[in-house]
Amino acid sequence: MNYNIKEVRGLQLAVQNVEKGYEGRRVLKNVTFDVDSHEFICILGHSGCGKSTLLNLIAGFLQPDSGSVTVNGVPVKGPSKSRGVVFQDHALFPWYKVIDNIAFGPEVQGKSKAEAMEIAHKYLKLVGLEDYAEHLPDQLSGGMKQRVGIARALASGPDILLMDEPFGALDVLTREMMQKELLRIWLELRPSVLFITHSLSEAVYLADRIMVMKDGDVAGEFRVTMDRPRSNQHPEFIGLMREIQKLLTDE
Amino acid sequence: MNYNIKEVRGLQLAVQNVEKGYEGRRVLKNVTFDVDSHEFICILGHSGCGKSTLLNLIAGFLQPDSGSVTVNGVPVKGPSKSRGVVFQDHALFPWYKVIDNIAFGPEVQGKSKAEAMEIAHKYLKLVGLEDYAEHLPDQLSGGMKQRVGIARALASGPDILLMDEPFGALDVLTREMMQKELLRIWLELRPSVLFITHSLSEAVYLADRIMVMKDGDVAGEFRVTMDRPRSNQHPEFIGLMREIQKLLTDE
Amino acid sequence: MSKMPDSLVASKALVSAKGGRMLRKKKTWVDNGLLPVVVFFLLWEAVSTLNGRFAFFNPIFLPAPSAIVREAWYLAKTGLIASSIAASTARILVGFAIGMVCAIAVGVLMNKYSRVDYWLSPILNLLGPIPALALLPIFIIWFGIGEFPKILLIAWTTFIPVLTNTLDGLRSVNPTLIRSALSLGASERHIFFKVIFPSAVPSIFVGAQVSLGLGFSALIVSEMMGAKSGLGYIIVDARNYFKMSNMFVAIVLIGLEFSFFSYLLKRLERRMVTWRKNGMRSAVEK
Amino acid sequence: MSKMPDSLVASKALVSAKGGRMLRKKKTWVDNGLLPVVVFFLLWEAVSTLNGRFAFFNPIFLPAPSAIVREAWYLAKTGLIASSIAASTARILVGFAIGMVCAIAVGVLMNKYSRVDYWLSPILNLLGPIPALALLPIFIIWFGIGEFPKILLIAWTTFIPVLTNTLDGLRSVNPTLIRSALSLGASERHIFFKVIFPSAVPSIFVGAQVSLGLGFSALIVSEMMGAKSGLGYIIVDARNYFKMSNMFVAIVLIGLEFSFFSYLLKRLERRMVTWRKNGMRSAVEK
Amino acid sequence: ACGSGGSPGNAAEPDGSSTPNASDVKNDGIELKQFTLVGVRDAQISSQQIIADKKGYFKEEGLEVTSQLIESGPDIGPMVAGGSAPISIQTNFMDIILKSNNVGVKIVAPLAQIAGTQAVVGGKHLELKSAKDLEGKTIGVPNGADVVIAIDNMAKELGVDAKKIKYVNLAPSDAVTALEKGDIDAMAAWEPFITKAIQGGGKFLFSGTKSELPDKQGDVNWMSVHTTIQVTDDFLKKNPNTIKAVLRALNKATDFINNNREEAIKILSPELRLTEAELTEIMNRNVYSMEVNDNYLNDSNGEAVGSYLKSVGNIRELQDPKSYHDLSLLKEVAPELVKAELK
Ligand SMILES: Nc1ncnc2c1ncn2[C@@H]1O[C@H](COP(=O)(O)OP(=O)(O)OP(=O)(O)O)[C@@H](O)[C@H]1O
Ligand SMILES: Nc1ncnc2c1ncn2[C@@H]1O[C@H](COP(=O)(O)OP(=O)(O)OP(=O)(O)O)[C@@H](O)[C@H]1O
Ligand SMILES: O=[N+]([O-])[O-]
Ligand SMILES: [Mg+2]
Ligand SMILES: [Mg+2]
Repeated sequence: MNYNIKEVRGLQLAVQNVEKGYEGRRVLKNVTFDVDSHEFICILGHSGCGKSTLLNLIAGFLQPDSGSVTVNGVPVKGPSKSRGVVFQDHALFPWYKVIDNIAFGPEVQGKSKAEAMEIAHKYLKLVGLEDYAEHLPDQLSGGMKQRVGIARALASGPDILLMDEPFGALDVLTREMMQKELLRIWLELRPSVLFITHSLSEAVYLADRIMVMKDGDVAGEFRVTMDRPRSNQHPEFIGLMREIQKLLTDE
Repeated sequence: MNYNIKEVRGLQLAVQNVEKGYEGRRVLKNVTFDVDSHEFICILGHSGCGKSTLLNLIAGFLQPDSGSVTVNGVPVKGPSKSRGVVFQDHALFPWYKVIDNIAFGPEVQGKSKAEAMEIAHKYLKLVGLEDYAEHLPDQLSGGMKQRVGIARALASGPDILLMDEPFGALDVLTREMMQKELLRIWLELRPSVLFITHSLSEAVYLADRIMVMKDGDVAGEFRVTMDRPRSNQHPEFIGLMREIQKLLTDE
Repeated sequence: MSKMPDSLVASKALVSAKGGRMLRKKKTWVDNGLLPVVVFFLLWEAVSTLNGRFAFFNPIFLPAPSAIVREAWYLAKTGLIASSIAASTARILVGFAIGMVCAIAVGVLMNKYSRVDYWLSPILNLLGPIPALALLPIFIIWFGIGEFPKILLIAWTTFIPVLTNTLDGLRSVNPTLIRSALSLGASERHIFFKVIFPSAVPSIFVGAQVSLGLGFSALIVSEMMGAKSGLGYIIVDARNYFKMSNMFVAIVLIGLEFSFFSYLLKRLERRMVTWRKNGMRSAVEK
Repeated sequence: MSKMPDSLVASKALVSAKGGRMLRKKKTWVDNGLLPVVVFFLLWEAVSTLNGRFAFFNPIFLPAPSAIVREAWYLAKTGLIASSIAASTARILVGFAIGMVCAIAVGVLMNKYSRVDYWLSPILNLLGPIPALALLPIFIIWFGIGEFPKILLIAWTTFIPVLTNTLDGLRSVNPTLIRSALSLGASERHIFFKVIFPSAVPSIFVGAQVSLGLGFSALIVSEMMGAKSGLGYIIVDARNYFKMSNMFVAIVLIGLEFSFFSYLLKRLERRMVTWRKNGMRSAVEK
Repeated sequence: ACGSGGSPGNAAEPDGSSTPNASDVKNDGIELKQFTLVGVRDAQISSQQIIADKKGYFKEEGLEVTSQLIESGPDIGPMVAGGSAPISIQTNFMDIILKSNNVGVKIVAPLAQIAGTQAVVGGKHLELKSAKDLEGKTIGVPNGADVVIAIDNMAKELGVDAKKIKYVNLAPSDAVTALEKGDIDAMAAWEPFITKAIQGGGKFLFSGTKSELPDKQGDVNWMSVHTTIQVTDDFLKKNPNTIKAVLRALNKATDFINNNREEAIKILSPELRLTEAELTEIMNRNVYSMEVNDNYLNDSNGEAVGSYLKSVGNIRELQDPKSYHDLSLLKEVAPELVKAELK
């Protein structure tokens, strides 16, 4: 839809020397990296190493203690619809039905009610929950909530998609379906994606580049050059898996 | 500790012809299965197929619309400390520090404050969060919360452990560590375990028996006979993976 | 995982026996809330009748409901009751509405701008507890004895509890939901109407419930100034001339009127807040 | 993920500049809440002084703060202020405490047993809105004019808002937490003290805040009956004898006393509810 | 304070009566030495009570009276009814109302004719060429107040159509404010509000006993109401000698007020929270006397009063003065004061 516009502007995200701590305990220590427009980046790292914190900084929810987060050179001062977020704990609006949760973005961005509903239905179908449009979030299973969260973020058409373990609560099948859909959407709309996951193979399957975090630092970056769709039998796939596994396991 | 006592009583959980629905939509359709004492059962199934609902019935939070859930022949009428639960959404007490969350069980079960604290510290260490004893749940990362939830359930020494995707938010490394710890505890204390997971390999790695659910029904059961610790190179492992994968993928 | 909003209880009930039970409970509470009231009045009547026989105390201490009804009938014939209910209801409703709107508006401003909070909070702490009776002469001085000061007094009394509860409601919004909305492109207005407000609504209703009751207190004081009818007027008159049975008539009318409005508020709340789980009772199915 | 309880703001502040900013804000609000009050009184003084010069209205209608202080000093010399504050404070505190305890107890019972709720709710709806002024003569008949009816009146006034808020707090406990506690072997007592109560505490504090303000209204009415001192007594006396400046003295004293107690309540709340996030303001760091 | 707290004065059978200190001072077997006498902080109601207290007249009679002054007169009714004011001072109208509620209470003596303090005050801008100009004007008055009798009688005598006067229900203190602000044309009330209203720029128009209206100047008899001391039936039965002692003390106080007015005012002024000047004026409008005379029996307790009280709904039925009087004790104490008999 707004493919062209995005193609033109191209989004350049830069995280430079960012430090961030809570109550004096430093969580992020001098993190630096760039995200090119249309790039798909996966972030791997141990529980508690600061992945969500980093995402929150990029989303504009937190401000770095030092260093900077910029988009096209402009410091991120707060959240914006150009940076869509899928939250680790879903963060669905409990008072809205599933369909209204998804229509929220289009609606507040000025689309007409009908248009917003149409978009919402499209993405609801995409995540396989057509039958649950009229349910309240509280009436959904864990995996369903997660999918609604993804549909909601997608429906508002962000330039950067920040996803915090979006497929964590999904079974293998649903997960594969969602991975494929995400890639399809990414290829169609070409947002930049920052994707936190604990699944190594998922990272290799999806990413242009994989960032491994350790203890608040970027411990390594891996570029994935295979064509998509990728097979886990591909030598690069296997090689990357091994390499990254080693980095993660190393003490 | 109370190993002997449990050995003697042995817990027999029976789910018989259970139906359960919300607002007329049937979610569980005639589910029947047994859990032997000390048995480790993993449940696999697509998002929304009714796994959590089943767990809630066994925990005593819900009552079946028809059929019965019995423990040693006695119908389950409500929750009990003999059935410990790890919740999909953690359900930590936000007003208690991590250590007090874990000490909750021992404390309400009549242990002295000091004893309860000792137990809590033991399990906190087990999940690798010694440094976070004084944090509030809200100050933890997603994976950390999940581990506290596990520690809390373990600390109250249940006879049956009901775990709803307990390792979903953990990175590979932490996950492996937790799997090993869980097995160790299970071998030491011998509770029955009902473990919901989306990871096929995790199920095969852990379970005595794997139950695959589909659309509110038990679609298949698989007994795992390999000795522990198991290797994913073991032919039975590979065979089971393939078989279950097929069952799950079949339409 | 298994809690369901009230609004769904009804449909659920059509299906399972369990649901049926829950529906009955709900219905009883709402519809048959009359039974306890009836029993209450019957007991009271019985006590009064016994007293009439054994003369434990002078019946003016606690007139029987039947005596109150007789008294009410007597007053009704003079037209006083009808006009009083009309006048008081109008005053309460207008004052209550103004107080609510102002409280919510001020609450939102205080929540949003910490400057406003900083300046207003201590002043409201000073002015908030000024009792209506102390305001009365000041209001008469400033605003005369017409309808305006009466309504203002009720609005003022309504204002504080609603404000306090509104502020609490606003404070307890889940911040992740606000983050979520902001990233979806919500403007401040959207954040307010689609996130903060829905989330604060339950608290606001609690404030409204409290304020509604207080409104009747303020009514009495306000009807001290120049009213010719009104439930407050009946009470003041009864107090001045020891008409205890009139006093009880007015009290019972206030109780009934409040119950009615309170019921409407609860209906409205149930309609607006379909999504909220009811803690304890929905934790475990029995 | 990044919100932190108030209690931690202080320690955080020791570290980062940002934290420092937040700390200052907090401190300002609490400690320098005095500035707005001072400005308020200065403005008032200015208006009164201007009025003194241009005589817009009769100054007894709005005495200047300096005049009020003078009046207060005059009253203080007679010992009336000291004894009034002492007497009123005692009455408020005792009545407030009784009302709170009863409201919480009744709230818990109503939440727990739907029977109790069923029977009590409609009755409380009938009795709840009875204004203190209407209860006054009835209380005098039943209980005389000693301390008992005074305290009872304050307790009654305190009761309803705290009950309403308590019920709401209890209703909004997250049911999963109750499930969680039950599976850990918690008894009903534990559930109440370790889950329901902590979760309802914020709501109870809101009720307490509202009730505290109402307590002063009830105080006035209660001190109409045969009190020899008390802030309410001063107001009633001032009203009867048209001593507007005494009225303002009492009003200001009530405002200050309420502010003080309200501050204590907030301190206590902040101490008891360290875990609660403050919605809007903690959503996004600026 | 006292009240339900078990202070002896409030209970019907306090310990004082069980151990009468017969050896004390002079007494005719006083049954109850310690008790509370409840009055109103108001010059017409409680002047004698305060003087008797301050001058030690109660003590001289062997009594230890706690003199309690209530801020709001209407509360005495419930107190009498509830038993917390077995002996009290208020107007005889209250007794009529109590009697109609079947509260067993008896007036044992009148204390003062206070119709002079029940008055109407005009606002700053009220111009009256004749009383008839009051038609169409707004008067602030508590609904059903006694002082309306005076207005009705004035209207009758001066040919004013009382129906054309507009009334606004206002408590006296509020009426003072409203009058000064010009929200009402006149107010009808009692002291000290009359004096306060005049200080605020109001003009005295007329009272129950005196008129300054253009068409009628001087003494009038438009109203009659008395302050009285009353006791509950129970108290009367158990403590006749105590009551007699109280009457003696109040009689002394009455004499003192009438003979040493200036000194009385000095004593009363701080108690009543009024300046001496205000109090002088107020007290001049009252006639302090415990005399039971024609005026008391036929005017203050006459049929006209009953009819008025009934017409405004303050009582249901007319009450026979006999049913709420027991003047026998007064007759024993000071027979010269009882100049007329109840018929
Ligand atoms: N609000 C907070 N207050 C204090 N500490 C916090 C807060 N939020 C996060 N932390 C701490 O910051 C660290 C990193 O947390 P973060 O949520 O970024 O981890 P994560 O990499 O997302 O982990 P996970 O994979 O488990 O979600 C943790 O040690 C956590 O305890
Ligand atoms: N409170 C509820 N009200 C209505 N429907 C519900 C409720 N809770 C669950 N459901 C429905 O029941 C079905 C099964 O839910 P359940 O939570 O048991 O799934 P699950 O197998 O645990 O899925 P997941 O792996 O995604 O957690 C879903 O379709 C869900 O929408
Ligand atoms: O109190 N008076 O009726 O004068
Ligand atoms: Mg995280
Ligand atoms: Mg689930």
